Amino acid sequence: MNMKTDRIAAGFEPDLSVSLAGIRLANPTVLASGILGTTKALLKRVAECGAGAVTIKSISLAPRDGHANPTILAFDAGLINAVGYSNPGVEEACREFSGLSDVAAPVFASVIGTHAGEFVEVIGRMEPLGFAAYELPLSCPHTPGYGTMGGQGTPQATLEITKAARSATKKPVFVKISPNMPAIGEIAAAAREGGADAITAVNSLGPGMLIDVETRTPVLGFGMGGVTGPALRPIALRCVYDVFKAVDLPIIGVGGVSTGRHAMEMVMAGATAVGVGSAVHAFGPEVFGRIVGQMRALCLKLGAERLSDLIGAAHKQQGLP
Amino acid sequence: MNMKTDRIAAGFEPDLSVSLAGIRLANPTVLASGILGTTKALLKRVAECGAGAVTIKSISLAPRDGHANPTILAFDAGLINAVGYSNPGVEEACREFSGLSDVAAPVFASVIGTHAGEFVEVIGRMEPLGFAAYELPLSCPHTPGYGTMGGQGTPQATLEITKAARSATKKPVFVKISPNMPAIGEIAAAAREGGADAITAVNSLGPGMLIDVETRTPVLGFGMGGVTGPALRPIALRCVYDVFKAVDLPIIGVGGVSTGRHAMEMVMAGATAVGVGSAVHAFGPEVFGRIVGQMRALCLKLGAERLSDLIGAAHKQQGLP
Amino acid sequence: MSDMRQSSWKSGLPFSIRVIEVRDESRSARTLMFRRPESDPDVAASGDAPDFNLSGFVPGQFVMVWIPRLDEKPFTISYLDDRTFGITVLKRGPFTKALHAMNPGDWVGFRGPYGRGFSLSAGGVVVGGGVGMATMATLIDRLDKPKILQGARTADELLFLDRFPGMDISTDDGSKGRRGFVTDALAELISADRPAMVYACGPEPMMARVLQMCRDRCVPCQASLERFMKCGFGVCGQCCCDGRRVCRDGPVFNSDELAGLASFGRFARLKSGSKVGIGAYHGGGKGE
Amino acid sequence: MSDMRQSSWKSGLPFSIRVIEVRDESRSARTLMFRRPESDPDVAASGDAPDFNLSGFVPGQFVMVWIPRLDEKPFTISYLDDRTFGITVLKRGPFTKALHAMNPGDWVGFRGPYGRGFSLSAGGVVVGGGVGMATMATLIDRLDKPKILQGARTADELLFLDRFPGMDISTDDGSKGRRGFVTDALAELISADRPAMVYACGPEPMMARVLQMCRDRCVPCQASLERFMKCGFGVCGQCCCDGRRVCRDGPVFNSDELAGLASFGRFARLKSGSKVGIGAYHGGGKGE
Ligand SMILES: Cc1cc2nc3c(=O)[nH]c(=O)nc-3n(C[C@H](O)[C@H](O)[C@H](O)COP(=O)(O)OP(=O)(O)OC[C@H]3O[C@@H](n4cnc5c(N)ncnc54)[C@H](O)[C@@H]3O)c2cc1C
Ligand SMILES: Cc1cc2nc3c(=O)[nH]c(=O)nc-3n(C[C@H](O)[C@H](O)[C@H](O)COP(=O)(O)OP(=O)(O)OC[C@H]3O[C@@H](n4cnc5c(N)ncnc54)[C@H](O)[C@@H]3O)c2cc1C
Ligand SMILES: Cc1cc2nc3c(=O)[nH]c(=O)nc-3n(C[C@H](O)[C@H](O)[C@H](O)COP(=O)(O)O)c2cc1C
Ligand SMILES: Cc1cc2nc3c(=O)[nH]c(=O)nc-3n(C[C@H](O)[C@H](O)[C@H](O)COP(=O)(O)O)c2cc1C
Ligand code: FES
Ligand code: FES
Repeated sequence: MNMKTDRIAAGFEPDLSVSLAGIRLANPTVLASGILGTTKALLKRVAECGAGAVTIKSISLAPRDGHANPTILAFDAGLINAVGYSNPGVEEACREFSGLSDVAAPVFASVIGTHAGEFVEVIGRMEPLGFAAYELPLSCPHTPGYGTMGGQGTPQATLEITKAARSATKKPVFVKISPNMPAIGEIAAAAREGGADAITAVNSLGPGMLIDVETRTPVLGFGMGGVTGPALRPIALRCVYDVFKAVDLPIIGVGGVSTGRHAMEMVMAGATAVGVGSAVHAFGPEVFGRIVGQMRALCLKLGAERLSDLIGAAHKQQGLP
Repeated sequence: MNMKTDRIAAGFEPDLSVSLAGIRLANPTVLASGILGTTKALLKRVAECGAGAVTIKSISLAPRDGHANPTILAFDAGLINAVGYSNPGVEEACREFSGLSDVAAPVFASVIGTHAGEFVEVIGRMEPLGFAAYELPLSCPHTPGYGTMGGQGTPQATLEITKAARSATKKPVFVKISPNMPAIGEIAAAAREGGADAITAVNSLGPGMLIDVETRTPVLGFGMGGVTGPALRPIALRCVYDVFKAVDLPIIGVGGVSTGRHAMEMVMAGATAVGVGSAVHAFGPEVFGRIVGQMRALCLKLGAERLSDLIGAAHKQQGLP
Repeated sequence: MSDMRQSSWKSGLPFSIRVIEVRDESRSARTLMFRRPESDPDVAASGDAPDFNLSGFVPGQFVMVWIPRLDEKPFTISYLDDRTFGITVLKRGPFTKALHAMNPGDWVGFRGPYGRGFSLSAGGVVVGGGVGMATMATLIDRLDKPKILQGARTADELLFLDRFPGMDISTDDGSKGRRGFVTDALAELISADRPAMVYACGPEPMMARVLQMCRDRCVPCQASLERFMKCGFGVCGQCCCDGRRVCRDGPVFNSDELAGLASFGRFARLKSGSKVGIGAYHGGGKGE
Repeated sequence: MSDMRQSSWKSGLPFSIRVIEVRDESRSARTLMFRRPESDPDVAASGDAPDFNLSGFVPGQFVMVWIPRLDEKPFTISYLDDRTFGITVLKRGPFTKALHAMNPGDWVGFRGPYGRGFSLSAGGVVVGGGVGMATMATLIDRLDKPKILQGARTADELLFLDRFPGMDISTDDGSKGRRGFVTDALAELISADRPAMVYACGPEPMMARVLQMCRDRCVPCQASLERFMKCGFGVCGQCCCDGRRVCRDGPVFNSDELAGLASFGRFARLKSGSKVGIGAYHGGGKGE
């Protein structure tokens, strides 16, 4: 080992860019769906803060009010949310997200539906817009009719919905999976078989619950909700590690990332890109630039000229499961 | 609502005792298995610190070295461990845990095996000792041959092992289940069918993983391990809530409890007793007395003369799942 | 290794507190008073250290108010002393009706405070319209005898007449004070004597006029916006006014910031996120 | 509401640091030197704030030393200045062999420091046996010219002869200093002049004799114990000596505490938790 790599003042500028299913990202950070992704103005701001790509909040065919408040709460180890997919529906979304070239990074559309046909219809309506890819979250743990509460987290449903979405567009399709399914590799394999171009791992954990003791009442309006942020991080890393072993698709690793070191762990577990959501609570939209700066410093420390050389690096160790 | 209950200086001493499958606990706190439960001297100390009951570290037929270090690490939202069930085996355990009447609280034995016959044999060897009950953790997520890695977390295996253990003793049998199975109610029902007297919910979450970036290596010796502590708390609460709905057995709620308020949430979700493990990291063995004192104060605040009246209180709200 | 600075992660769960007093403030507004948990000996005795803590409260910040099994909405702290605090609620829809129905002993949940409040400077003028006066109350408490202009539709909707004697009052119908809009009173004041700062809270069309007026005459101004909120701490994007999160970047914005917001005074978002005209959003509401 | 005081939860993940220097200390002991992350500009530049931080280190505390893909074991900090620290390792089994094979540039992971160290008082005597001297080194650095007794089997196993000149040396074979056990030297010293405190670290049978001697003559004493460790922070129960957790309640215990430990000097636990005689545990090891 060379002592020179110990010094950050090394003589190279690490290349943080990655190619995700054919889409070039200047750096691997991606704004996760459901965080700040309600308007084009917010996407622009997040891109200007340094995100490599941004994802809109999930859009359904018809407008949805979502669950009653409280919908999102911070507890000591993360966030817990049951937003219930509130969104203005695809028609208004098409107005809101027109002219996406204003946004300084690729924009991913997140599309939801209660059955395959709805996914197809929403994607069809969005096709004229400038989205770089479609993400299908088949894994929300707290919205009846959708995700795991809609039976979409099984290998069969994943295959069927992915196939349908695949047939509706030539753009890349990402399938977002749940950390709650023990056989996560099977679900990733089903998505691959259905024609997915990448796996987004993972959606929120649980559901979980917190109770107000004085009123004996669960604190979320819906009673329970998905857990994200620091609490999710080790689980998400293991999921990314498992998916990397199970399928040869690029992975967007999401869950608890709030520093460059966390993002680097994701990359070494197998992620090509790294989603960031709850960390906006602790660090604001500026978290993206902060993470990117820290990843650059870590590349220098490790003597890595291209971040992409580190994807899956943790798998190159012997004797581990 | 009566303003008088607003004052803690109320004129009664709340009764914190509970009856768990016929065993009287002076208060609902229980030392969780795998924490400080290696020697009788430690059990004594924890009981003197105020625990209502204590559980020994899980014992197998033959001695086990467990996984290589690091086996237990603290991260920012909890602990992650892959101890791998190191234990001196049942023969030495019978020496260590003789004369249990020295311990000022009921002692639960935690018993593991790779198949039903092993559980029966270990229980058989332990029968002459003074254990108040047997706990079967069919849910460890990081030890090949055991728990979920040994296929013990399915309804069928749970039924089979519980039945076998049931036939080996007249003492109460607790079945400890995993937070990682979506259909947790089915597993609790299988345990009930097999003759379990209580459900311990839950064991550790995941497995999860953390990676050392400099050496590109997972930090645990085993590569991955179960997540406990604050990160687990909302998931554990929801599991207890679900099990309370699914079966009419008493529940030992375990996961992330470190204060009286957390313990009270568990009780309101449906727990009769409340396990405490990782909180020993933050607060030492003294955490038991601290939790009990805070529960007493909360009972006064809520005007509850008997803690047991609050078991499952959060289920009495309309319109929640 | 975790290089996340733990101090950056803030737990913010609701803490339930009993109503200790109910006060009628006007025909349609009522104040609910509570004991501050930081100074409540019962809270300390139970070993609790609630996330809800008003010790760093800055006027203009808000709290999320939770009625279990109903809903949770943002409100201003309108009363604050060492031992107690209060919120002043205008009866508008189902949630505020439920708050008006509360009695001493009932539980209400609180989290926060959230957002960026007013930045205080000497010699300002305070302009409150309708229940917007609730937001101005703790600000007035901290300013050194500011000039106060209050506007309302009629006399019996005016707030804090006894609490802040000597306010300059305008009513639409002239039932008390001058007849007309509070903005007319402000126009007069500004042309007579350029104030160092104008602080405003009220219906958004009113605040839009205040902003216009202040910018025309180069008077600095700060105004507190109202948008539908979910998280309250800047992650969900529900409350945004263009690229600004009202809950975290605001709710108080200064003249320059407001001038850059195309939606200010024009559009807001409903619960689903649908963008509607500001009039449709308020349903004629907010104290008008 | 979360009333868990977040400050009580401490993250403690290993942080990997490169070896910067290797020093032979004796025939069988070698020191590895590292840069302290708190004062490493490269660590600061990458925005890291490692959990591993020696700024509050107290002599007697230990760190967990990790060799990726091999194992992790407890070691004392034997060198500490503003920029660097070191561990001094006696070659015993596979893990210490691997540490001896390290070269500058190799990575070693650290977490900690853990445990309760020595409580310092004036006018003490330091007694080190074998690699137990490594534990005493930072203590000696902080005490004001303490009397130091070092014992070893032979001359070429003695540590820090240049670093701490004027030590009172004993060797079993008389190859340097007095011939005999370091406990003989202590016995002599205690009967001549009762010391205010005796600090000891070495093979447990030696420490048991030190304790006996000190108690007989009413001299207060503190000794640092060694047990097999897993968590290092007091949850797993692996390291316990009766009801005490060596990793958290110790590793340093005072006379009264030691006298209450029936297992002290007699029993320890292997990796599985099996209880064995202290001789079998050390396999004749620990610098004897
Ligand atoms: C920062 C901030 C501070 C506030 N402070 C106060 C205060 O001190 N006193 C007070 O009475 N009100 C205050 N409000 C408004 C309050 O949050 C409620 O929105 C309002 O009282 C609606 O009452 P309702 O739900 O009973 O009526 P609804 O029938 O639900 O609504 C009445 C009207 O208010 C609008 N509205 C509904 N929900 C919200 C919401 N969450 N945020 C904004 N507008 C909404 C609707 O579009 C509707 O037109 C504040 C709002 C914000 C954003
Ligand atoms: C608080 C503390 C501080 C220590 N400081 C130092 C130090 O500064 N320098 C140093 O050389 N050693 C120190 N040790 C001992 C060190 O942790 C290793 O145990 C020892 O070096 C064993 O080396 P090995 O694994 O190569 O040999 P092994 O072949 O594994 O073991 C050799 C002998 O050591 C015993 N042993 C093995 N593992 C441990 C363990 N984790 N803890 C205790 N004993 C064990 C075995 O029973 C065996 O008899 C310390 C131990 C403790 C508890
Ligand atoms: C408030 C909130 C809303 C979310 N909404 C969505 C959503 O609409 N669609 C979706 O696919 N994921 C949604 N998620 C999940 C996130 O995209 C992400 O997978 C998860 O939060 C884990 O990442 P994090 O730990 O960085 O937050 C939401 C998460 C949060 C916290
Ligand atoms: C270090 C450690 C070791 C554990 N060992 C066992 C064990 O041997 N048997 C078992 O049933 N559970 C074991 N557990 C799980 C705990 O009993 C408990 O279910 C879990 O930690 C959740 O509770 P907590 O969040 O309070 O720690 C272990 C947990 C930890 C942290
Ligand atoms: S209410 Fe969520 S971002 Fe403002
Ligand atoms: S090593 Fe785990 S308790 Fe001491």
